[in-house]
Amino acid sequence: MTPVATPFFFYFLAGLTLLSAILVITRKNAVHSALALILGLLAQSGLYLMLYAPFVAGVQIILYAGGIMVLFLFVIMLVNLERSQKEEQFNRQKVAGTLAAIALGGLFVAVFIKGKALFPASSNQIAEGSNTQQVGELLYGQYMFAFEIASLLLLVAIIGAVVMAKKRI
Amino acid sequence: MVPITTLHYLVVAAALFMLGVIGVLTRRNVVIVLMSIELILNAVNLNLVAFSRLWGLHGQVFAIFVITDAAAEAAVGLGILIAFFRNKETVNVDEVDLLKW
Amino acid sequence: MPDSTPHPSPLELSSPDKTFLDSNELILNMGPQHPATHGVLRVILKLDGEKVLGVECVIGYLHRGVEKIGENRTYAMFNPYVDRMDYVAAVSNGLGYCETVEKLLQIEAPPRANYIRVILTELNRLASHMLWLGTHALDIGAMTPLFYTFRDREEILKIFEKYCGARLTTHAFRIGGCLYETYDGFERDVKKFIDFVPPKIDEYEELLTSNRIWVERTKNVGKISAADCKALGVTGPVLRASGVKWDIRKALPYAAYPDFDFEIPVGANGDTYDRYLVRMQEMRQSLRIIRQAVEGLPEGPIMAKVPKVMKPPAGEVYHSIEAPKGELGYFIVSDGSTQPYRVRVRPPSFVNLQALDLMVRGQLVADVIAVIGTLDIVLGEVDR
Amino acid sequence: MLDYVTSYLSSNTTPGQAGNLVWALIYILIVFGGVSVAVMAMNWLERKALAHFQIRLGPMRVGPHGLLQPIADAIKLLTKEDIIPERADRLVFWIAPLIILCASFAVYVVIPFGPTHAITDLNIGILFMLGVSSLSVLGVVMAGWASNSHYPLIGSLRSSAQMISYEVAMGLAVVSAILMTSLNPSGTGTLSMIGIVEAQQRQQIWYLFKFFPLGFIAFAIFAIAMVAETNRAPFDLPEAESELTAGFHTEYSGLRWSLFMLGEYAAMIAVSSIAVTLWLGGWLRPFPNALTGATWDLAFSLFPGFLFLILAAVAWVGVIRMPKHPYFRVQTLGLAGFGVVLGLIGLVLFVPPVRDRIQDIFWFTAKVAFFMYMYIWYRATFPRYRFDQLMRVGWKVLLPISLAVLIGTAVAGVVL
Repeated sequence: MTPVATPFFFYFLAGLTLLSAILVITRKNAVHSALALILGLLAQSGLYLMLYAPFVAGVQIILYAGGIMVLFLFVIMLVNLERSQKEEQFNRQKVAGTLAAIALGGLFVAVFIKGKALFPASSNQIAEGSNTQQVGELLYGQYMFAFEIASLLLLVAIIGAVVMAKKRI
Repeated sequence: MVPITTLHYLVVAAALFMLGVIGVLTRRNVVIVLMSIELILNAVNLNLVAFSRLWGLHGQVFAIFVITDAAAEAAVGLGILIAFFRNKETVNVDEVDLLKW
Repeated sequence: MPDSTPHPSPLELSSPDKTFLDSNELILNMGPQHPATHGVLRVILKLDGEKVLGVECVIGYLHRGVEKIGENRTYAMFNPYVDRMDYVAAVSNGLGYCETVEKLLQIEAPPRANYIRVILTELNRLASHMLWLGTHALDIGAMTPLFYTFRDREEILKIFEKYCGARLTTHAFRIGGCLYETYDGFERDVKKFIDFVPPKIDEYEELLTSNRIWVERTKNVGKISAADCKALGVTGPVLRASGVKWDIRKALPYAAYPDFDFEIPVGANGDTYDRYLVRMQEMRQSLRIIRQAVEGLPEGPIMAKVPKVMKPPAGEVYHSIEAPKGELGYFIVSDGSTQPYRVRVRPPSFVNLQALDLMVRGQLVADVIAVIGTLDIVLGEVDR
Repeated sequence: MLDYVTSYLSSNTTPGQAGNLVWALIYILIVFGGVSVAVMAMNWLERKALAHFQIRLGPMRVGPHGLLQPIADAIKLLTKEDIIPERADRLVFWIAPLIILCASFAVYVVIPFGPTHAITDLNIGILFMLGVSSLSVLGVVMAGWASNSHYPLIGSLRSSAQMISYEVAMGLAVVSAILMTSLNPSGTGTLSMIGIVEAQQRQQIWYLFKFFPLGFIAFAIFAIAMVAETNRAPFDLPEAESELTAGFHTEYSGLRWSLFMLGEYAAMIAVSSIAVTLWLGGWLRPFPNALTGATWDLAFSLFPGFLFLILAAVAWVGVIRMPKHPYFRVQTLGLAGFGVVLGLIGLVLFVPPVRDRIQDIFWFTAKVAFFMYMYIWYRATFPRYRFDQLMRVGWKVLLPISLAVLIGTAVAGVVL
């Protein structure tokens, strides 16, 4: 498949991602934040598709947007947020925090510009068709151990979450 | 129009990371702080996937691991949040100033 | 009888409605406009997630002051009013009232009248149980039985209409007997009906009795023990499903019931499934009674000698019959005038509804619906 | 222009894959329109079939045999007052039905109605579809939350818990079907929807019958889970009318409510299409290897046309049986017109080029229609599960079985 209108889609999706990220950190209502985050995640999975990583894009939608965000929405529904909406939304070190983060961002960009040579501008294209297969081979071959550890991590997380969230065990 | 290179993606990821950090540092609501952490993780993922276009699929595999971790983190984080909310009736981070209650 | 009346701890419904998490309690207001409360019952549920901590029934939305009306009408004039209480079993209500007044006047309805009364009352029991089955199944989510039962109930209503001109609030009986002689072909219609219904009842049972989802939804749901039933005064199929063989038709026979041979179906566990089975059995037993009655329908007058102006001697009387929903009792105090001094109705639905709280504690929200359905309440009777 | 059209018609790939935006756009419009019409037809069929299950007639007044009832309903819903509860979160309340609708319709991007009749053929097709259909949970949660009322809240909590739990079993069942696609000499499976059907064609077996009980069990699990996933009876707890009035869309009315319904029915058709693609051979005609040869091919390719002619005949019998009364004239004429349209479609379907292009779509649609009928049948027959029972069935019955089937399929694939 030949890419269509790549720059347009890139700027569109990247813009959407960043816009939704800004919405996430500025909205008063946590549900609106979550909504914006979902939008951002979907836009980002579009970016993954443009990077010829369809499997990651699929996992992003199914796990992030369909799984984790539902969890977030659930918790937001459970905790009473009426009151916290009326409170001050930002903490005391907000100015310092913002400045520090912007400085960090500046640092990143500086590094990118300095080290431009490190990233070849033209990319070698990976065949899209067998992407899933290759990822699978890596996952169950080279990264087998890490994969098992990850599953263990999830198990621990499940138990931890249940222990903490349950009233009586 | 300039062709889209890896650098473009990196800049987007950096901006996303920055926004995430701002969220973590400035917001009081724990839920939104957790969501900002998701933003940070996503920025990392974007980096990884962008690089995987240059240096093989390892980046994508790593991105999948990051998503797994994000799921675990969200589950535990929200579990803590619920336990905390049950005891203190607040969702503000700056009121989490006790090690035990 | 055990004297330990179950006293569930009172609900503190005034507690502020917080979120799910901080108080673990949610107060849900079900009704008075709710599809599953069979009319205008309002049930306030106190929930812990999906678990029911307790319920409180708010009744009276359909209160029409039937008992008070009774004090301002003559004995004969009050008769049609009782039909409006349990409007799905109007014939039974009328029978109870007529028999009570007859007891007060010390007159006896002639045998033919008694037989007609039994036939119509049992037909009415069938109609009531069919309506119950349809709505109960609908509450639990099975849509189809409702239409089947309504189709068959229609046949009963047709017989009523042919007999007395009304379908629902029949006013079929008069004090001292029946006003109307059976119409031509009454026996044929009834016989045709009792041949027509058993396969239909099999059809309902086929849809439900061994349906796994139905069994899971009803087994061990809304359990009530025999002792609790007795303590709360619960009667009817609910009591019998708990294993108590108490049926006023057998225990304190009235009308022509001593002449007939029938059984009282009882359950063992007192859960919703048993109540379902008991009612299904009762439908078959009713058919048995109707068959015997219509085959042995005696000739003779249908009306006893009743004074034109009824002035019963001063005194009081209590008489109860087995209505489809349980013991339906009338307590009438006479001061010797043409109007009762006091009429008190003991409606089975009202008494049975008390058991709701006990039956649903610790169960899930969906079970409340099932239990309200299985209690077979009619709000017209609860509120009167 | 004509060259352009013919070149596409003879192409052997989907418009999305060919990178042909115009054709993809046309396909999207066709699919969107087709699905909307299918939803309306399904609405009519459900009411009609359910009514006949329940010894009723169903809609009879609007158009002959109520054929125009869905249109009348649509007009009614569109013109109804749109009520937003005062303390509802307007933005979320507004956006929730759209999310559900988009999620259900986006699934159709990858559904192959025929070897070339799909908008596109993503190579992560099935993953995409699982992901996108899981997004509708978000809409449910948000609808319940935004209504700011107890019944919708409980309904949406139930619904999302249900959808998430059944997704697990559903996903595992899907994986076991995907595993079967890798049973070829090169050992590479595929996630593409078209690839899955082609694998069934190559292996000359519907996956329903592959490794006999295994494929069937996986299919059964999917068939159960998809009913739960779409919140239909007997798993319709979120919308349990007798308990929660209408679940998460209690507070919705008019157009927004109809969007929920549209989304629900579209999702039903979508998951049925997935089941058909994965287990029932997608667009393949029945008995592709038992009844082979040009004669059988011809016979099966004539089937769609005959079916439409039979339907037309049914309509005409209806016309003849209509009461001859001026009052029924419009109805009679309408039914006759409908019969004529059906008959014409049937005749067009006999034309060889059309026949060849259309029969894939026909078989696919026929199989989906079978599932749709099953949905109605379930609804007429079963009572409703209780929430804990539903969860138990999902986690303690379906999940272990689907895991066992997955392992069994893997073992069978290696051994056999």
